[in-house]
Amino acid sequence: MNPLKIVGVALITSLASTAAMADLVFPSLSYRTGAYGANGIPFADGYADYFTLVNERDGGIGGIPAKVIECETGYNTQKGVECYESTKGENPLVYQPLSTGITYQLIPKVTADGIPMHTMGYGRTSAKNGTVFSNVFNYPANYWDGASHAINHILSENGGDIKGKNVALVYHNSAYGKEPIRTLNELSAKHGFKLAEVPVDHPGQEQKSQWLQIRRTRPDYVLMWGWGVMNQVAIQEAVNIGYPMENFIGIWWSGSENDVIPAGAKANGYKALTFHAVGSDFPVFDDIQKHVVDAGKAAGAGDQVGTVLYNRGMYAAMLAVEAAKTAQGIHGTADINAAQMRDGMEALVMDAAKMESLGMAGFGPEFTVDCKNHGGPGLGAMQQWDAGAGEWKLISDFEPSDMEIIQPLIDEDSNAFAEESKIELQECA
Amino acid sequence: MFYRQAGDFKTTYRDDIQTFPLKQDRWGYYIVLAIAFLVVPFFINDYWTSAVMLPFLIYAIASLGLNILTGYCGQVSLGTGGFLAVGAYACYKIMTAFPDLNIFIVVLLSGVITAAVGMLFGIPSLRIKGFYLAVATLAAQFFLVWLFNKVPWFYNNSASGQISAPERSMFGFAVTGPNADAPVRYLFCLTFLVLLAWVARNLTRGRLGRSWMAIRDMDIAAEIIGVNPLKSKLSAFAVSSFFIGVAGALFFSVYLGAVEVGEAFGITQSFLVLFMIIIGGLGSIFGSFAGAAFLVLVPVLLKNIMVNWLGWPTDIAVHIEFMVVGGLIVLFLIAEPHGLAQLWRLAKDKFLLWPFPH
Amino acid sequence: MSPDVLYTIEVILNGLMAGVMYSLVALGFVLIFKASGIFNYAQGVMALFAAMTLVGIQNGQVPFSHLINAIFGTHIHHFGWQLPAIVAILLTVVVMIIFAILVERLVLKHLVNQEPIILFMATIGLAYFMEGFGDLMWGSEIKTLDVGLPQGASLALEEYTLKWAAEGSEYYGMYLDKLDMVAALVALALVITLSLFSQYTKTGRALRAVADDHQAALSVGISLRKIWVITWCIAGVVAMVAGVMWGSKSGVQFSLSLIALKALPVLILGGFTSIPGAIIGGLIIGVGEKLFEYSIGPLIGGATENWFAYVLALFFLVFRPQGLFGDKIIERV
Amino acid sequence: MNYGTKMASGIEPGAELLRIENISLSFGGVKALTDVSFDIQRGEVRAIIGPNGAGKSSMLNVINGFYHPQVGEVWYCGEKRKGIKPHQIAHQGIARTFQNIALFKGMSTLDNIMTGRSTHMSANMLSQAIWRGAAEKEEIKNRRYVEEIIDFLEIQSIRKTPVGRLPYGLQKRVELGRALAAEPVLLLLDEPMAGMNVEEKEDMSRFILDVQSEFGTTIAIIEHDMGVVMDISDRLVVLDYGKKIGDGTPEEIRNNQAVIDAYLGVPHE
Repeated sequence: MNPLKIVGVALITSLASTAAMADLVFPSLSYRTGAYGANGIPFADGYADYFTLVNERDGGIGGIPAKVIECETGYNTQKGVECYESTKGENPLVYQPLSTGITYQLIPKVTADGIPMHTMGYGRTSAKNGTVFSNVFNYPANYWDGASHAINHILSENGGDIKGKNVALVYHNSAYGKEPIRTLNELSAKHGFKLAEVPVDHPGQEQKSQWLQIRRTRPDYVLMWGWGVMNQVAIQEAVNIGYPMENFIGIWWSGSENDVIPAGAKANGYKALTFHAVGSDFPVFDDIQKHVVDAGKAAGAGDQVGTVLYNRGMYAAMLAVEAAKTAQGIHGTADINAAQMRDGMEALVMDAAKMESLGMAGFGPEFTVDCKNHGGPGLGAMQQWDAGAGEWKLISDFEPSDMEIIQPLIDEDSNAFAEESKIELQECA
Repeated sequence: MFYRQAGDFKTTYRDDIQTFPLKQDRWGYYIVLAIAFLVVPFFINDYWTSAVMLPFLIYAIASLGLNILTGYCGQVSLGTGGFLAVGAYACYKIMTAFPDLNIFIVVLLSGVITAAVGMLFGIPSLRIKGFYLAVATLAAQFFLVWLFNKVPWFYNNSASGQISAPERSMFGFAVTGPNADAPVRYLFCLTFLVLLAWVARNLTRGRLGRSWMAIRDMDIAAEIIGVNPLKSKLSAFAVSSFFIGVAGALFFSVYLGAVEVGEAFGITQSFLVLFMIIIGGLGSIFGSFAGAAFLVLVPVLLKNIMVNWLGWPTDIAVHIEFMVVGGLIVLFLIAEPHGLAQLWRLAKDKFLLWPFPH
Repeated sequence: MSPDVLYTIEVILNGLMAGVMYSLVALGFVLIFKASGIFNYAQGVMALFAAMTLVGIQNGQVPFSHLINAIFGTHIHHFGWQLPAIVAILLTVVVMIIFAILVERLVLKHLVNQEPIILFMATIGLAYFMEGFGDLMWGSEIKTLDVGLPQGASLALEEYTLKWAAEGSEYYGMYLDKLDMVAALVALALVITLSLFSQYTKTGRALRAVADDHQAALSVGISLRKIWVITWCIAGVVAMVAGVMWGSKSGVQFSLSLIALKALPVLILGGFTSIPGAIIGGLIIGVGEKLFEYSIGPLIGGATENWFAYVLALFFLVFRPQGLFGDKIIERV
Repeated sequence: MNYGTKMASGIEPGAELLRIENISLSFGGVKALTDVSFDIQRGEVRAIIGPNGAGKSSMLNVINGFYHPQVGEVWYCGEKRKGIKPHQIAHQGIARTFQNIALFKGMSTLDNIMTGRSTHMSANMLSQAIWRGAAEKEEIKNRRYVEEIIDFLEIQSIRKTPVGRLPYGLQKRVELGRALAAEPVLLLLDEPMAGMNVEEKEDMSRFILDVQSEFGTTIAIIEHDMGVVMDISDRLVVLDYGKKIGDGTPEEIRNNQAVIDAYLGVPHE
């Protein structure tokens, strides 16, 4: 112990700020710096801008203004915890940590604190099991869905028969990257393709060995679970070895403009999964332009609007707002708390009419969430890079994943977790 | 006026070699200890525990460990992150393999395992010195991280390679897991820190400590006057790794609750702890505390000032935080290369003489 | 030849190329270490900073625009010009020279005669500072760097080697990245220029004198401070070259600063004080890690490259503690 | 009593304590010592002299095991030495000082001298970690002995000063103290008076003779000041270009033609 600490304690106590209680608080654990900052910025901007739009255009959610508290995590779990602890006193409604590592960290904490967490397309896949993970939601799709979508796409390209085909998985050698392996193994047993695992260590600046290996073995398809610089280098290397881009499929975190642009024209045809639409051809973007960007209230420079990761951040915010509205409806009060928000998320219904009314017709899949299933039906689509036009194009509808394979895996993993952590299962009606 | 050396005579060698020879220092120490154990737990909340106190306590343990190796024995190590990981994964494996074992013992055992691993990676230090050794310890850093990421046994074959700490209690209070209360977690780590700081002090004031410092100051002369370099260096690696292993176990089980090796125990941790001991003061127990406090507090403080007070965008705040921390490091090195501990010592010397400067 | 042999050759060749890229970073370390005994951890961040500056100048980005906009509520981002690569490179060199002068004035001057570890820590502090400063100045999004370097497989080589494989076997020709080849040429040119510079110019000779013996150099009237500025300038330019090469590959972004970690094992292998050591060390590491990943990697789960170089260097050091070309350590009492 | 004293307990004063037999040592082709033989008797002051580069320091380094000669044998207490490390040799009761002061700069005078007691301390790591009890008792016991040395060398006032801050003469004295703390059987002094003025040299000579008479320590000394050497030593060995050119009492050496030539610089044929 030392006196310094005491002084510090005194100093910072005086600094801890308090938010106005009246607002609906949505913390944004963003990362605009560090090795993954380039990907974190557009997402955080989209997330913030949509709340700004709701405040400016609609006067808030059910009349109460939404407040976004940004906290920089730098994709670092320690800072993530600090952010969580520093914001949880402000009555936050839902956390969106945008990092699989931080998600794992927060799952026990949010459950203990009764705050819901939405991990959209990342995090712990088996959190889909709502009976075990009462406060964690991962709709509309998760990694295992993604793995299945990718294989489904390959199946459809090959008339349903991929026996003997070689598929390589290039993945970020971390919790995130390893997520799809188990599913892919099951799928390979079912469909008879061969899976080769090709790990790439953080940060992934140098992937020559991996791509020489791919060049040598010539897999029919390459799947990628990458993030940050790994994506750019992988796509560049794929271009370099002349790998057919249309057989190269990334997960939704490997499919932003950032990832393909450095590789130039030859990245044309690269595919990536997604669970929302691309581009800015939706009425909601006109509203954003009018109420947010032109009003000088955009979180970023405004030039990211319509890019993949911006759209994803905006989509996440939209889902949060809709869940809040649902919660307000259920509990008959506009001033909801975290527990009520959780109920709203659990009863969330995203149908075509609702999206239409938001100016986002067809922007995401239609889905519903219920007590048992916190992940929705797991619909996903395929997008493809058009280098000439410099934009992504959706090339499929939102299609289901192979739940026959995935559901047992989810049950197994979530039950193991429940056992290990002695979790009381949530009663579902 | 009351802080005086004069009149405080020592009549036995035992009095002369005690940790705080000055009566005032001794009382100060008891008071700080009493506040830390008896007062702070009643005021501490989740934010304070998770954002400030736990990182400070745990990094202080790690700093003590690295300071023994680098500050006292002169062996620069950049493998701290890897050894923290050994502590964390040892803790996880023991926790899950023996669910009934007391968590206190689990943490100690994690330290012992880390000590063994540390000694293994310390063997090259018998031939390699200086920067070459520093870079060589990076081999431990990268290899260990790779190993824990690659071998599923270490994370009990979980789908993603994340390890999560199950709930364990002591005296009926949950120490780990989501239901552990802030004061309990704080006190658990504090107990370890106080115990280990006491051990560090004892080890460094006796024969072992002198043999470490002798190796640091002039290894050849030390060997010629009878210090066994093999034993000294390896014991420094062992003790240091024990401390760091305990820190790693606490880091995982009490502080974060779930970790992923590459992310939580990367090279940045190695640098961070090295910074702490250099800013705090090499070869100083107090310095380890001061350095850890400084580097845990300054970023939190800066962030609070810039984001919460001034309302700046978070990314600008982080960029400026980097600049300020980097700038402060350079500034400190220029102003006082021997760290905060030396500044503290100078201040105390001034105070001892006050109000008569000569 | 059987394809397996050809594959092995291919791996070795690509390893050599990767090694050259490592050497480029290591070279900057060696230059500064030789002249001032400083282990400059900031070398990686310097490469990032130089590359960011290059892209920023080339695309006419307004420095600190983010900060300015945040403070004044303005919306400025670009000057609206697009400079030719060569002009941008020259301007970047000027920036790096200013940087070197500032480092000497503000940091090094005050740390003369400190222990190596203190100087080392100071450069880490410097690295932190520049990380924040660079991002603040140019923003932290990914920037595409294009100074007209070729990229992609060399098709000519691929076709030429196609017939080497035994009849009927599956082989697609030898693969070499054009960018890597350019990097190798640039590295070669750089090393030749540096050696000519240190052999035949007065400043170069002064540099060597300082590297040999600080005191002696001082006593014959060489200004140590001037020498330090010059070495940091050269290291800055080397960092820029490394930044351009690596940046062309992956875009300019934060991760570029982590290439310093790739250069460290090269340094211990080659010795901190030897330029040929940096080159040959780089080549050994490049070939070693690629071959290991190719042959042993699949057996133990791959992704071995992060640690292999360090473990190789460690084993090497146990037998030769001063590195491949380092000055022999003589112990005396 | 530690291992070293025990080992030498059977050697009477005047009997052979250490014998150097046909030692040859070279570094990569450069010969430092060639076929040197001599002995040191228990209780005597034995000087090793010779011009610069004669191999004197190399000789001491051979005796305390830092250099390993290519040819020849070292006998100590009647035992032939076989490939042991310098710190083991220290445990056999051989201590030394260095030509260029080799103190531990970051430590205080007291700690430096206490380090010299390493060979007398054996508390294990666990008891040191706990401190109260065995470790503390051992520390205090040894501290008492060290205080005696501090008194003997008259350096009480600098007890807690970091040695880096001491003037040269005092540093030399602390170094002597560190060597004495080991209670050595054989003490090797490498130019203990280099760079000292006459007064300091007198002090140092007095200390050396006191050590010999009070503790019965055998001393091997390298010294350039011929006046001092002839005064304090019982026997001398003279080396030149790594070869022994003279061996005997001060009187004999004074009359040895080869020695006189070497010192006057008569060219070698």
